[in-house]
Amino acid sequence: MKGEAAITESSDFETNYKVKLEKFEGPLELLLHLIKKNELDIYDIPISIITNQYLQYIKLMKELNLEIAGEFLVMASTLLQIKSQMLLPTLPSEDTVGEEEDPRAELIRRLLEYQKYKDAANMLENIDQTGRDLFSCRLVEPEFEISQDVEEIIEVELFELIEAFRSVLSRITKEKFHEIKTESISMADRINRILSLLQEKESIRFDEIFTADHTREDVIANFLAVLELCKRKMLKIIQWALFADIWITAAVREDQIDTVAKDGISYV
Amino acid sequence: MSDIKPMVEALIFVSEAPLTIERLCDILAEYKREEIRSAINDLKNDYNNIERGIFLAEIAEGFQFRTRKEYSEIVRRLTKNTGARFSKPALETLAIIAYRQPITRPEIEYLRGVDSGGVLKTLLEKNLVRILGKKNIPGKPIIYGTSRKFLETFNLRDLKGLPTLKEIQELEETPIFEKQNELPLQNN
Amino acid sequence: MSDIKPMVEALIFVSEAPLTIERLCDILAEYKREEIRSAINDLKNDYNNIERGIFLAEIAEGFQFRTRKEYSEIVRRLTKNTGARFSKPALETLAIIAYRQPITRPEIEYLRGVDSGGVLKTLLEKNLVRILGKKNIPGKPIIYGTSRKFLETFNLRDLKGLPTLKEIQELEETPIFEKQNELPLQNN
Repeated sequence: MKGEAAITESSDFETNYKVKLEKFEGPLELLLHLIKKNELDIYDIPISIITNQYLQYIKLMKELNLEIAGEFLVMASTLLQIKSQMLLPTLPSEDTVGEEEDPRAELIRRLLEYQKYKDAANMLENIDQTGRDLFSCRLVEPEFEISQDVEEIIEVELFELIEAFRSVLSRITKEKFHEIKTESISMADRINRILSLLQEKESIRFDEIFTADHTREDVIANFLAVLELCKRKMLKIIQWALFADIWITAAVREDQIDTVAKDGISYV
Repeated sequence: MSDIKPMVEALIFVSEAPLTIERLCDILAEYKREEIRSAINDLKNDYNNIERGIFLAEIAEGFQFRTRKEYSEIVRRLTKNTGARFSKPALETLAIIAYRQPITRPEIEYLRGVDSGGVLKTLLEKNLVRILGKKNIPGKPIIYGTSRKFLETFNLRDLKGLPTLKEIQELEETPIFEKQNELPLQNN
Repeated sequence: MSDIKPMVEALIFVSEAPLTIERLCDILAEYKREEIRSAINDLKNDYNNIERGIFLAEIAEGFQFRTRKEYSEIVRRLTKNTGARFSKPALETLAIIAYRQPITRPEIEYLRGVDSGGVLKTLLEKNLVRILGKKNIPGKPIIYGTSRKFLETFNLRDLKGLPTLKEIQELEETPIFEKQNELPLQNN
């Protein structure tokens, strides 16, 4: 086969790809199809027959210039691997006690499991769906304005939260904003905690920050959080005398925060 | 006879989400739980009549009115809904999440045998699937589950309302697949 | 008696806007206008009862079900403490604080490009956001972070449980197709 078989015109690609999707969702579906078509015993798959048919199908797809998803190719090599394993004589080995597992076992389990979900998907398709079979009957009373003074139940999903953040990011230019990293989120936990400690007490002894730490990583992360807070000018580190305890205080005292907080969110 | 029945009726009609007994008890604090229960039962009976276009359904552990199935074709003329709503990959992924939740994306892909990122994203956008949190294993993958909207869409009282995989297989008459235990997912 | 009454009932319930006779005649083309008219009158009479929570109202030359005035106070109790959806600005601001905390108001506004004082105030009032301290720079801006209530709302143990941008972006990425000529295609 020529290497350029994979490259088709983009419009062709679209339609061809769809043809393929309608046929087989993935390698597991293709294998189940081949097993059923040939009335094979799924618990004792004749691996060379199924491998040959599978590869023929892929070859056909290539000849038709259809894009083949990576998973189909991974499965092809899995099949070939199983096939070669079955050809090997099973030598009694010192390491493996008891029976060695049939090389096909995992594939068979996956096929059986996949069949279950295919059936379950079919069931979902057939049960009554709202908006297709049954329709909801809700009365909208526009004259009721939502009151502000009552405790509200907040209904929002995590996914909506991150999508909101993504939409903000998509609006701003790259240089305005640098990529958020996982570390900065876990750092946020530490920073959040240290600042809460400082709201409870005016100052805390340096080592008090580490009392809840169990691992080296925790200690390091907390230490980095302290440094980060210093850098951001959110706290001060004080040592009254050489070798004395180190104390940490908020860069700006809490009572000042409170007076400001009272009149909302102004800075002065 | 108290006036609780019409109150419950009005409340269920106005509520956006299926209204639970708990919620009804909160709102109608001056009534007893049993009174509210029996009002719901009365309403259910009132509507449970072929001469009615709608009925009181128990969905997502709450109550909501739905049009009767007999009139779905007529209602579709109004809503211009063509019928088919979910693609095969979407249904397959939903089924896997419904039956195996909490589940991670690699686990879904192991079961389906194909990349499922795109489908998962669509299901999240449609609110049928939700992020439950992260799994406490190396890499901390996101775990997914079905949402209340899933129950509302498939008119289910709760997840137990789904037939078991075994029951489905009996219906589908695929006896060769009968005695497989759940596939363990740790090994991928 | 024909089954036109339940059809009309279902249609009026499902319609978002008041349903006009003309529209009903279009949809139920196999029925005569008089039949539809009389079905509506029958329905009106059925619902015209104090024991019902709703009634069939004629609004804007169409028909729509409405809750009865007698129960408007009760219905208001429901709408009062219903889970109000987040407004887009509120969700956006909350997301920025969650992902970029500790953060100051000017920083939030820089990212959003609009004044965010009002939204921030609401989020503080709802206890989703809290003041973490002040920054020791000119102006001493207040720094904000998320609260315990925020974690509870999203069912998170800590902030690490937040899905990362990378994880969501990965859902959209289509897998890279392996080079096809690397496939061992010969039927060995």
